Amino acid sequence: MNSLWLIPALPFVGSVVCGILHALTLKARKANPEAHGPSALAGFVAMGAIGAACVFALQAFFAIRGDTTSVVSDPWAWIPIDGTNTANVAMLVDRLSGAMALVVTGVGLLIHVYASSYMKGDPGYAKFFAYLNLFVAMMLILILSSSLVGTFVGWEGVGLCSYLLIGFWYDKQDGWPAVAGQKAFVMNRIGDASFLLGMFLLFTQLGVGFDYSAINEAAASRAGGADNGMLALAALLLFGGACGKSAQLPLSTWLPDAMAGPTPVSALIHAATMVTSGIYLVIRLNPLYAMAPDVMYVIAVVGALTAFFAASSALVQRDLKGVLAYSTVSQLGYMFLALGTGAWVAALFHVITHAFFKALLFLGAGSVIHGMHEEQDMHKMGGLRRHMPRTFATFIAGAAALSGLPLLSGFFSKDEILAQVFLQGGPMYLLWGLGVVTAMLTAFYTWRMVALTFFGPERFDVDRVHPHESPPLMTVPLMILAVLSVIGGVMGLPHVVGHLFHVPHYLHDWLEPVTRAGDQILHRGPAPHLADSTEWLLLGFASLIAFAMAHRGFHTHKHGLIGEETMQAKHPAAAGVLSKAWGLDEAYQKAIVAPFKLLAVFIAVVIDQLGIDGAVNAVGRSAQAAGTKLKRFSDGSIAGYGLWMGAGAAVLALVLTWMGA
Amino acid sequence: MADLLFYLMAALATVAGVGVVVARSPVISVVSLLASFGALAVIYLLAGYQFLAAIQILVYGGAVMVLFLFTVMLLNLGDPDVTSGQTEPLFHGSRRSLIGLCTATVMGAAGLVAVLRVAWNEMPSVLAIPEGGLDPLDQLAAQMFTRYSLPFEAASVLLLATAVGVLVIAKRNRPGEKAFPSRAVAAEAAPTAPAAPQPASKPLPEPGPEPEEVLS
Amino acid sequence: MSVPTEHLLGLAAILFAIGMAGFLTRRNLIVVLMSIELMLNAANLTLVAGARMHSKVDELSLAGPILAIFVIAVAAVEAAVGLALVIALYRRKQTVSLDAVSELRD
Amino acid sequence: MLLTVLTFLPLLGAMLVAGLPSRNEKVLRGITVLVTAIVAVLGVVLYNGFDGADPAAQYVAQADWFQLGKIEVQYLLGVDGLSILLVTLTAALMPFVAAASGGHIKQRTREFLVWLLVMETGMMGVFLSLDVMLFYFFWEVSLVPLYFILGIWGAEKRIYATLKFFLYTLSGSLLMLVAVIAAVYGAESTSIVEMTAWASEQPLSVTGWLFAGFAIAFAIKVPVFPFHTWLADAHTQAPTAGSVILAGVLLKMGTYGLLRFGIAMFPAAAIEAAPVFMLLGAFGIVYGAFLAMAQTDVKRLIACSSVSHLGFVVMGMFALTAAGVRGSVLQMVNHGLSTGLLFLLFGALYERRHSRSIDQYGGLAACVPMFAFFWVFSMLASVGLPGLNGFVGEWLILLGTFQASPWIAAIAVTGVIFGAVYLLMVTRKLLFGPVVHEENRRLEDLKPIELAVVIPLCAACLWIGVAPGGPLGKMDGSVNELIQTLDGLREGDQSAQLNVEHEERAR
Repeated sequence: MNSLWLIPALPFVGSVVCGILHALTLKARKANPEAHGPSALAGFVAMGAIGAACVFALQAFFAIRGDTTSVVSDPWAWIPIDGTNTANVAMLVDRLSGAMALVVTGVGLLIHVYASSYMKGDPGYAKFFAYLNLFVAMMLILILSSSLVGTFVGWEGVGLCSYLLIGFWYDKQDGWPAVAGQKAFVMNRIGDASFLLGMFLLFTQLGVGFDYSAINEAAASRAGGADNGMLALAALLLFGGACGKSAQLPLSTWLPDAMAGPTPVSALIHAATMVTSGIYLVIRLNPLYAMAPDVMYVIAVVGALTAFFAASSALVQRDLKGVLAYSTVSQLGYMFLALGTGAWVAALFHVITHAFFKALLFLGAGSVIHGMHEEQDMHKMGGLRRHMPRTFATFIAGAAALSGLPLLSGFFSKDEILAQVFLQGGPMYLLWGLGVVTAMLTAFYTWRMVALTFFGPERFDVDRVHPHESPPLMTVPLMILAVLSVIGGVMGLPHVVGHLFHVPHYLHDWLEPVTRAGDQILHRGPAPHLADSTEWLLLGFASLIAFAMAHRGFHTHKHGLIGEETMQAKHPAAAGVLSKAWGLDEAYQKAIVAPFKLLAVFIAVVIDQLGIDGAVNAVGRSAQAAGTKLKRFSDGSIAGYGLWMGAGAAVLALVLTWMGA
Repeated sequence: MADLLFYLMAALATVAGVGVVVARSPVISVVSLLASFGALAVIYLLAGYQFLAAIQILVYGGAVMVLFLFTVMLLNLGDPDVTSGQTEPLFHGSRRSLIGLCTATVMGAAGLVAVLRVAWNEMPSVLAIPEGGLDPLDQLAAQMFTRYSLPFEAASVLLLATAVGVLVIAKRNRPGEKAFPSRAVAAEAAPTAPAAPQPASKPLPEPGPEPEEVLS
Repeated sequence: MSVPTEHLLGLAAILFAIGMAGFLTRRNLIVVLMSIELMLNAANLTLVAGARMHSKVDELSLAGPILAIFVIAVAAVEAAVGLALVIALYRRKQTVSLDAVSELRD
Repeated sequence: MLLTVLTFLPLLGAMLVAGLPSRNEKVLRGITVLVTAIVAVLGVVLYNGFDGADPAAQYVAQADWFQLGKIEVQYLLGVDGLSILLVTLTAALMPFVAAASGGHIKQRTREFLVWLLVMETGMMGVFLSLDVMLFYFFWEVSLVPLYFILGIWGAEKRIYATLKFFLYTLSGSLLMLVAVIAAVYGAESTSIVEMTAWASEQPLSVTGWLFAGFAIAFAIKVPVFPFHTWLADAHTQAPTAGSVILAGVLLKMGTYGLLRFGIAMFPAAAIEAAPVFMLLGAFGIVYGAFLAMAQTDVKRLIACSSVSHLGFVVMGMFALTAAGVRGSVLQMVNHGLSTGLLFLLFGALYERRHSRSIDQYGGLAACVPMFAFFWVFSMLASVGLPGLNGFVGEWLILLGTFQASPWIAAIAVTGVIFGAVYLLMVTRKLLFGPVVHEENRRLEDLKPIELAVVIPLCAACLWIGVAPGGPLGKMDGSVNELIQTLDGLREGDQSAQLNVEHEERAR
């Protein structure tokens, strides 16, 4: 199955071609600043590359149904480590990576189509698609690699593309996007450093190389052993990497800033694909994590806290994309909460549904921003449903899914997570409570966003801004994603619902070969589920709070800004804290960035220049000073020279006489 | 008798040496030096080194001393007071002179101690002087032109170089003429040379005898 | 002559010390040169004393006198060059004092 | 014979350039490029013909040189797994340096080219010598050309920088000379192989001192913290070609020396000293990164990044594991390529704007897109992005260090973060944001000649990053042999210790 290599290779080639097209465009533009050159081709090249990759991914997907659960390509012996070990990279499509690859290429294709229209007219059109294709290639390498090393390649590769794409409009807004890109890269690098250490620890502890299958097998074989602290540490370090990539606390602050990039980028990278790679990694190594219950607990707590922290921050954002960014962080928190309780399937389920509805929301937001002439502030929108009906309709579908309104995809996936947490009992009830509160906040801020954007009075300058519906190339992907967001839930119906219609939990069955080992360690068998009555109760409860909070959020804001202003007037302190996202970013600036800068200057000036270099120069100067002193002996007077020569000779004579020579 | 003569000559050489060092007028120094050289020549003769004694008289007493005397006279240094109109101190500053004196004393003492510490008794101190002296000319010449031919040639080259070098150094600078081949020195000398009045109106003789003839 | 070798050497040491004292204390360049000649003569005397000591009747030691002859030649050279320098110095500075010569500095 | 040609062809070229009557700079430079290009081709031939599995020296050229008492000093050249990559790097880098020098060397071109060629001979000799006297000879020879290149064609504070560089490295060299003399008289041979054999029989009290003598000399050259301050000045003041050679090859002489004379010749002492050097390396990584963060002078910043990167090399080497040593040798090449590229690119910018200050730039990506592309590419290679060369070396080094000491690896891994911080920062300030200075708008993008220099080097970065198996395979034999020696010593230690414990228990 060496055609598997084609899946990442095609977008990569597409990227190179787009890059060349960009170079040609620049050349053409040098002669004539208005020329477009061949850049228009880039969109087609990029879409073609992704489309072809999607086809190959589908082919691989169909190859792993039934008894064959995975196909692997020939390995590429990448880095020979020493005489015996080599870091190999191979392409592996199994039930997990196959599903992820479909999401990446499928959603990726839709976003490419959307972007081909959205980015029209941008001077960096071809460059944009070069980056975007490169991103997809790297993401596919991340997902499809059969080893940690290969994943790390993709891991850093997507970080790079994220950096490039966030900073795509580097000269706008006084260079802010470039700063945001840098921040994203550095934050990711903190995670990557942790990832590296985890990888090395696994290598030295298990001694089976870097292949997932070997690592999982070796880890599973150590299950129940006493001394697994080091493996747990490795798991924790790898989770540190996941935190960076998936914007979990404490490395969460880069994602909201990442919205400085073009909207399709936010949809593709910062909602649907890259940020979920942390979840992917944990599912991929589920036996390892299953062996480390303490680490799982940490993951659950981090996930729940992040979910709550981000959802609360989303409540008061004015920037349309800002709300979506915090929402994304929050939803990722849900996924980690699921992972922390061993609900691998629920996590992946939420990854997929989230990819659909969050991509939809982002693209919808992009459509709105596009229609509003690059306006992102919701306070300057309102009443747009009349101007952009298709965008409005699809946005509603996405919002409904996000807020967990019953029967939509988000409802089922989120509910499965909460149910799994509830099932754990004990201290996990606390986390469940936090999850429920987060769900309420989610419903509230989602419908606040919808109300502020599409309802109420038009708060923009009608004479200057003429909102318009986006062209079909943008709305068609929205519709497809809307449909997926609505019906996406069928792949994982709760078993009580499934029983009614005699439908199994497709995703659960599909993923079973991947999660079997982890479940075996955790539960000594397949994962249990709640009693039917409890589950019905929870479903009902979830529906109720979703509806209630959605209603609250919508009605408070549908008449414009009055509702919001009164609320903020009532709780000014809370509003202030939340709008700054609990002040985390500022705290980092004050507690880490500023002291580090100071330390750097201190080291460079005081320690290095004055201290070390000062010592070096002092040696030089002391030699000079000694020379100045000794210079007096050679004052140029011959008599003096003679004197010293004579004295020297006399001393020598004395010594020789003394020695009896 | 010969021994007595030796001690006499030794005393003369020493006294004359001291005279060289302490004399106020360079002329007296020169004459003292001549006396010292002569005394040494006698000692050589007594010791049996006839040729050496002859050379000593010829080269030192003849050539070198005349050179010194000529220089002193040429520069009109016979009486130091006349030169500059005031008495210049003979010696360096007292500290430096003291150090110099101490150094010389230490040196001499060291030499004497060395002489005293070696057991000379076993060495023959009395030697019958043969017919041609202890440095018969035939043997000396044979050695000089065979075994020591290389130093001999080197010495002749040195003498030739000296002759040329002394010419260059002591030649009087005429205005507009470069004193030295070296650029840096000429640059420095050029402004001073014409400005400096030439007290010695008489042209100087070419210094240095033809020393080659001394050896042949 | 039956003077022991050590007396010859002692005389040489004394003469050398006197020459050195002159060399180190006098300011007049000509006298300094003369002092050097004195020291050279002292050295010649040691050579002679050594040669005499090592000579046997049938086997004369000639290295001493030969070296002494070379020394005399070199001393003549030295005197010639030294005096030429004195003359050159006098032309430029109107003095033969050692203190006037400090060009070696820098 | 090949090695002799490789070493002395540049010297012949230097004589040719020096003696040629033509005053046309283009002709002179053309000849220089031609000569270095021939050397480069020969270097590639050598690389291809080299058998990586064989630990012994290959292509040996031998002749008697002179006699030193009983000791026969030989003209002995050879290449093995530790040196092959550096030889190839030196050969490959020089034509580009020579070609790129046209932009910034406007005066006394002939002299410059002569020194450049002499330098190549010196560097080749250092990497190829298998006789310690010959090594020392070439070591000092390579010092002189840089002295002139720095002192004549450097920037405003060049005299200070030159003097500092020269005295600093020379004092190290003299220390080495003492060690060389001691070792030669002990071993009664100047052949490195025979000296190694002699050293293996000496007690630690002897080899320890010799190791220290060599190690400090090389540590100054590398430079290892705290001997690094000459580097920043030298790099900052040097003309572009000087910086490139300094970063690309000259510093590698230090790391190569540490490996060849420190570790391979005195393995027992190296085992003892390893923790210190690993810590110094790790500390240098972090320290260099912090230094770089505070710089406002771009060349100085890159220089400080060199301190950080060479910390990796030293640390990996003294991990004394296969992965560490291999990564370290590869990283020498990587650093040469990526830092060399950064210097070349910034040199191109400096020619146009004559400022090293970071705030004189900004928003260049819009004005000079090709420059921006290659700068970002080189920067990423330097940061250690997977798929480019820097990653492979860093990863192997970190892995090797982790095997030896997880804590030190944990310190060093922060270098991965800080490296991203300062390199991204300088990139952002150079390339991104709005254009602040109007004169930057009219900047000319990379010229064809500059592209011809930059593209092959970038291709090399990519090649090593994607297929490091080739270059790493070349050092299999030598590194395995070295590691076996080290393992043998360590096992010997352990068994000796066990014996002692055994005896104590028996009592």
